[in-house]
Amino acid sequence: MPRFATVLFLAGFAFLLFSLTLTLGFGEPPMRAGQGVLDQAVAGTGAANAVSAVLLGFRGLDTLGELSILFAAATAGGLVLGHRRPGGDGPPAGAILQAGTRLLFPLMLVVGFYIVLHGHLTPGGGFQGGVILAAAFFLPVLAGTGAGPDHALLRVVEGLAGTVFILIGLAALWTGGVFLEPLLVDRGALHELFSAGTLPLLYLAVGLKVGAELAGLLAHMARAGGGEA
Amino acid sequence: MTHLDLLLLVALINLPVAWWLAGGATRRRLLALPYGLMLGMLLYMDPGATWDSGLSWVFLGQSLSWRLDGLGWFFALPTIGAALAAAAYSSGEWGEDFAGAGGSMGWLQLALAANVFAMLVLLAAGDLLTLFIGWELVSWAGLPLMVLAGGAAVGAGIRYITYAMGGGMAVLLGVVLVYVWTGSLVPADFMAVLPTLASWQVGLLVALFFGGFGVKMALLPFHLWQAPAYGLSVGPAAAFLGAISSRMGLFAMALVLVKFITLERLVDLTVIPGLLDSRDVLAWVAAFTIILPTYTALKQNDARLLLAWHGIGQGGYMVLGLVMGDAMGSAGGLLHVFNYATNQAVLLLAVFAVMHRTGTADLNRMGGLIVRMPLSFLALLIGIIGLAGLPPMNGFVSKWLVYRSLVLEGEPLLFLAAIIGTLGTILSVYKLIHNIFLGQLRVEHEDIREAPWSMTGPMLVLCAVIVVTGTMPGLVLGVVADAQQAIGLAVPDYHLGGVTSPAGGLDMLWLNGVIMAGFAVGAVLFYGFGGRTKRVHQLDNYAGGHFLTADVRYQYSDNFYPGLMHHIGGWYRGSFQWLEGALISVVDLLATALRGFYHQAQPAAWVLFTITLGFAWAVLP
Amino acid sequence: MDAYIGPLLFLGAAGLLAIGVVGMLLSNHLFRMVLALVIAEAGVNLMLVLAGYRWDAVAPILQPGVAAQPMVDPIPQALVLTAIVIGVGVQALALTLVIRIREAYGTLDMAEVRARMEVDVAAAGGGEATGSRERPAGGRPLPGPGALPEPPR
Amino acid sequence: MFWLLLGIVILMLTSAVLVLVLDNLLAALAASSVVSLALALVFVILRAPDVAMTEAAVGAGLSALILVLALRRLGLVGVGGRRVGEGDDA
Amino acid sequence: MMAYAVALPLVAAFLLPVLHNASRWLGILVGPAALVAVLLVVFQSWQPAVLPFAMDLGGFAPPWGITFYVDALALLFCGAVALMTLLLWPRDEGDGDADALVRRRSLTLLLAAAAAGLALSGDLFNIYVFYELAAVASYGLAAERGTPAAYAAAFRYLMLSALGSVIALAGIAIIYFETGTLNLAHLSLLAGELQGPTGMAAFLCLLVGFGVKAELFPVNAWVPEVYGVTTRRTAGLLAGLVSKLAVLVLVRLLVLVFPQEGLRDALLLLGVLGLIGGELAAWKARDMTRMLAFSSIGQLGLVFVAFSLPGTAGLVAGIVVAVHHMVLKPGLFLLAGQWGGGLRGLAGAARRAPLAGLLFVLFALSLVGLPPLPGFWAKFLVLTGLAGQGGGLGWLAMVAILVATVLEVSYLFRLAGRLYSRGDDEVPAAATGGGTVTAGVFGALVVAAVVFAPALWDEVQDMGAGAGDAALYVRTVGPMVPTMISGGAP
Repeated sequence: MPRFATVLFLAGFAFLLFSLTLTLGFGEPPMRAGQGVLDQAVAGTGAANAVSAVLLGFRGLDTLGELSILFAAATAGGLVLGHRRPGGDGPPAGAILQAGTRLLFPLMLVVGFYIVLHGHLTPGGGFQGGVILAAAFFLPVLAGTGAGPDHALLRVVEGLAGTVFILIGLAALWTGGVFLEPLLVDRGALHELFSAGTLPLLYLAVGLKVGAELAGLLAHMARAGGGEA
Repeated sequence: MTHLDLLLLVALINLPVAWWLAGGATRRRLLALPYGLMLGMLLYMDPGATWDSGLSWVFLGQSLSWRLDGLGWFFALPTIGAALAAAAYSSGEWGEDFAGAGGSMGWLQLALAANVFAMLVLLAAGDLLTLFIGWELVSWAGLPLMVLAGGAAVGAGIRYITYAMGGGMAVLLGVVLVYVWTGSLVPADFMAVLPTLASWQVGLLVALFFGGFGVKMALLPFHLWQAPAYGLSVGPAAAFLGAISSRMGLFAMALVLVKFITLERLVDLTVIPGLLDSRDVLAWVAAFTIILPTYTALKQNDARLLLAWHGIGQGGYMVLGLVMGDAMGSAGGLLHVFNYATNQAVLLLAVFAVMHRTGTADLNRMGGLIVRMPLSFLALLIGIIGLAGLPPMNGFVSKWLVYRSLVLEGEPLLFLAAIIGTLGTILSVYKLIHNIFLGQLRVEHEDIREAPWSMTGPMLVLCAVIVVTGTMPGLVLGVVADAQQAIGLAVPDYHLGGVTSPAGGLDMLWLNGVIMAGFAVGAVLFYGFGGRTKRVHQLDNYAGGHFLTADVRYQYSDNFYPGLMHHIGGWYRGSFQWLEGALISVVDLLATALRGFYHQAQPAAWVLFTITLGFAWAVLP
Repeated sequence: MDAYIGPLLFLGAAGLLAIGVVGMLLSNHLFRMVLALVIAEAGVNLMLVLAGYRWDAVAPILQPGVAAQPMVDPIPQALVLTAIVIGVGVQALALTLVIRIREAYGTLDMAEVRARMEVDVAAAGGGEATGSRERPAGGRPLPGPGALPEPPR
Repeated sequence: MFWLLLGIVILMLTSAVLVLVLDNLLAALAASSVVSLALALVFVILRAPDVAMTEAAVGAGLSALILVLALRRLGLVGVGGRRVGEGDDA
Repeated sequence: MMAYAVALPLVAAFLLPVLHNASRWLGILVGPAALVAVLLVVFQSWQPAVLPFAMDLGGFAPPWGITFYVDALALLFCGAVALMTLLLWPRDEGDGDADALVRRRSLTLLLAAAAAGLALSGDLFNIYVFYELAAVASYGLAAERGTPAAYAAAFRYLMLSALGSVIALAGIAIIYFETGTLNLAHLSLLAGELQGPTGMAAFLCLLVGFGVKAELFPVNAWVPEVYGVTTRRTAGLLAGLVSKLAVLVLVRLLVLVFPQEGLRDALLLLGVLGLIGGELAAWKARDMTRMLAFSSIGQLGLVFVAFSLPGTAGLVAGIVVAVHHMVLKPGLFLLAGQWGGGLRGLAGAARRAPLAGLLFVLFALSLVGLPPLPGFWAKFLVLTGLAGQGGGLGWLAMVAILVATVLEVSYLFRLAGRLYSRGDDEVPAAATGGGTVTAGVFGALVVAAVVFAPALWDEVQDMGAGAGDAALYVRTVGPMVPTMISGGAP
């Protein structure tokens, strides 16, 4: 009976939501805030990618919050799974896989950092790059070649990266601006790597933090619990 | 620092002082002192005047102020008096035994002091908000006094506070409604607006206030809590509670219903056209409150509970007299507060004195104590005569005034109800005195001694008060007249011995003189002309020609008044108990259902249900 | 047919949301509940992106040497990026909890987990096992006639 | 354009339904990756390359990785993707 | 300056694991130090002359950037966040797991940062982000005990809350569709566009979504489960603090963007249901923790009822009720943590710990509303507001509040009677200490509220008037570019 009620209500919900969305104007957004952001993106942040400008400039606080959420999730995950020494888990990988891993690791590292650092110019940025960095560090675990990322190191990286993000924000405060204000926006030309002031620096912090966070989470997931449920 | 402030301050300082005094055996002897001081201060203040407090401030847009007028003064007198008696009672041997048995004298005295303070705050209320503050303080202050005894008293206390808060919430709603409808809680302001309110509004206010205050008065159907809550408490606490605590309800009723809303307005509110107005409803509630609890008292086998049940019934007389509203009726109702307080205090103190000595309050396990505890017997005798409303004690005066008013106002049915109640009172108090003091002494009570002076002293002083105010009711009627004036009622034509009225007055000086003369003649006849008495040992007696040995006890208390009980037994079906139980069951059922809600398999479904209903509500016109 | 693109995409978003919700509510399997949550989040993300779409615009990235054109609203896109990452965090946390529940209770069936949990919670509270209709500890707050001692006879 | 989108949406919704009904959890997981990839395609069409990239990397990649690891932890699939655990849906 | 209220706890949370490894004392001190610093910042900012003011984070004018709106109400809650977190700072449970302790402290700091963000933020999506941060941190804290039941309860809580978040995000999407902006002040100017059913639906989405954490009926079934399995400190933090901030967010939305009468009625109805439902369930509860959890649901219902009143009166009443509950409930939870156990085992507990017993009675009396205590004024304000508003729902709410009070008395003093009964059968676990002292601080706050009542009252009235003034909010955040208001894409 509750299942039936749930299905009934769900059908009602879907129908009402759909009919509600039909009254929304698709394709012609009011862009009350959006247009201004587009107009100011370059002048305000120096980033060619308006999405990056929004993420790190206009709505930098959201990004900080998001990093915090990842940090919270990783911390909570660590709290739940506990801190256990990794045992030997999984069968050892074959030589080819091990070799491939060694080859792939620097490659992924490079790609990851590239994506992170070009976030203000092209699609991509700290998150996407961070994911790749995490994968790179996590690769040895998958391949079963090693212990994977060092936990202590990860903690230091994630802690410092987050702090750096905030400190860059506070730096603006101390130099007379407001929290999270982009600095040194006018240095460097548009479309160049070294442009957009502190933005790439922020993205670097984001990328490192996301990478460390996710790698930690993945490692926890892979290791803790000991495999034997 | 006005006089009232000083009085309140002393009452407040008494809290730590009482706590400290209760701490040591020698210090305890001084426990009554603060109350004596307060009584002196009160007597110094003229009841005919209005005593303002210097304290007053504006908070939440409300002005809070305190002032003591004739009505408050009149209620303050028995309050402090009862506390004085209770403190004195507990200051000697009783207190030592209580402390020795693991009881906390400190808490007892602190709670007593807190009660007095709270009651004074209530009695000095200058507006509806301070009235409610005082009301709540009084309600809560009563709780520790009740639960001190532990055990079953805790259950009774929790039941009390649940009832009391129900009443308190009704009062709060009434206060809020007065504020919203009239824009003020200051009497002078809202009394100007009250006459313009619609009938339903006034009717609701009357219902809320009468119901709310009625809970404290234990008016039907809210009476179940009182007897165990008062009766099961420890001695001095029970005496104090029984004497005055629930009368705070009458004070508030007199203030709000009689003074603020006025009885004329009550008469205007028709409940059944041509037959019943709201004042009649109030009167009939009072009448039933007289009858039912009184006959419940008749059935009790615990002396404390018997008296406590009477307390409920006697409250009915007060309300009945008050809502009559004429000079005699209201004077009788208010006077009964004082008289009943003295009676009940004496009775409970005596019963607890007996209990102190015998260790039981069970009426079926005592008897014949008259020779062991003559002073307690005397106190109890005077108390029950007063409680039953017989001359020459003061209870007669107030009841006579109420009867007289009922007759004069043309309420024969109510008069009949009051008489029936008095009949039940007489029957049950006879049971009380008989089962405790008359009949055969039980073997285990062979070595009982009279209670110590610290306990009999307060009893005897109160007895003196009963006799004196019974003979010279004018002493109290003067104060009653001030109280009546304070709430805008007519004042009877009183003198030292009673009242005079065209329809027939009462002069207790004369009446008591005749009674005393009658007794004197009887005594002379008895002792002078052949009155033959022979003193025998209590265990050596005959009954109906049958010799009773010590093991066959002369006791017929187990089945007291069998004929009467046979006839009225059908009425004791406990329908109010059933009502209370049903209410609890309903709440229980709802609560169980709600617990079910919080124990469901998939709580997240409610997010979906809610938002879907919300969407439907928003989208569908 | 372009006029139907909007409704189609809305249908997709609402459909994903509804399917996700149905999975969260009707599945009894903890792991599948997490999967369903991911789908529901995807539906809402799609809805957010739709909020910024313009018919006549290009992606909000300035290309070197290309004249300025109308661009789609970048704000919803930034919001969605944030929401996606938040979703992953929540999802990972949920999975760690699932792992632990499986270890502790040896089951992934919601009904069973719940039953076990209720017993544990009640035990932690010091109460007895729930589910029965017994009275609350300490008796009813208002003692009935039986709770007060009958005056001794 | 409409027909393309129609196809993608149908694919997306079908996969989403499959996630719920497939017995094999690994297959369900794969279906959820398909949902993410289809969604990423929609994002590309909606001129949101950043979002599309993230959805692909996170939704189809990282999220799937986490889920697989969790499945492995739960003992529901072996290292090689073979199911070893007991039944799934109750 | 107020950015520190968010930034400092975040930095402390990020650095806590690192510093803990570096130096034990640094690890212990950094969290409290950050919170104390936040308190100082709040005190420093509390200058009536400059309040309210707005901060454009990142230096971008509204509506492009994110705005922090700092008024007395926001400052009050920021201060409360720091203070409560300090008082309820996770203690060493003595299980020797230093790593877990560091993580719990990190999560608590993140919770504090999120709560401060919720109080300050003037941007809808930013609120969502902080709400999610608070949610994720509280999932972790819900599972902190590490018992199987804790994991299960945390998972169920997560699912419920995540569904709520999804719904809330859908609401934000709808609002963005309609208005193209997220700034609350900007939305306030555009409130006319959200008058229709779409706007109502959007608000209901947000109500249900944020209502999960605000313990709104009927999306609060997680409450008894989670409070039953966490440490009492966390329960106090969630019940006392986090729920109020979710309410605050809803109130801001109601005041600024959704002034519709119907929505207030919806809030009132849900509040009444929560009030009665919570109190009834608490009446039937078998252990102290869950009794408090249900009672918390009931109190939050009262908070919703209070805030549903129109105008300044409603805000003032709501603030008083909310702050009152914020002080009481953690105190009660601490006492419950002290005593633990079911009702049966509590017999005589107060006799062994007299101070704790007195505190319990004080809290219970204030919760019930004994006149000089703040609980009475709170109830009085709500009741006068409801009576003034009238209407069938208003009367229903009044009766509900009064009945709920009687129920409250009944179960709280049933427990008190148990605490003071002569314990004979079993002796509960020894008092862990610490809890009583902290509860004593809360008790002192209650007493202080009585002593300083008139001054506090003036402050609260100003606070309510300021928070209820949508025009002031817009003026403070503004000036918006005119075209932004008339709007329309090119």
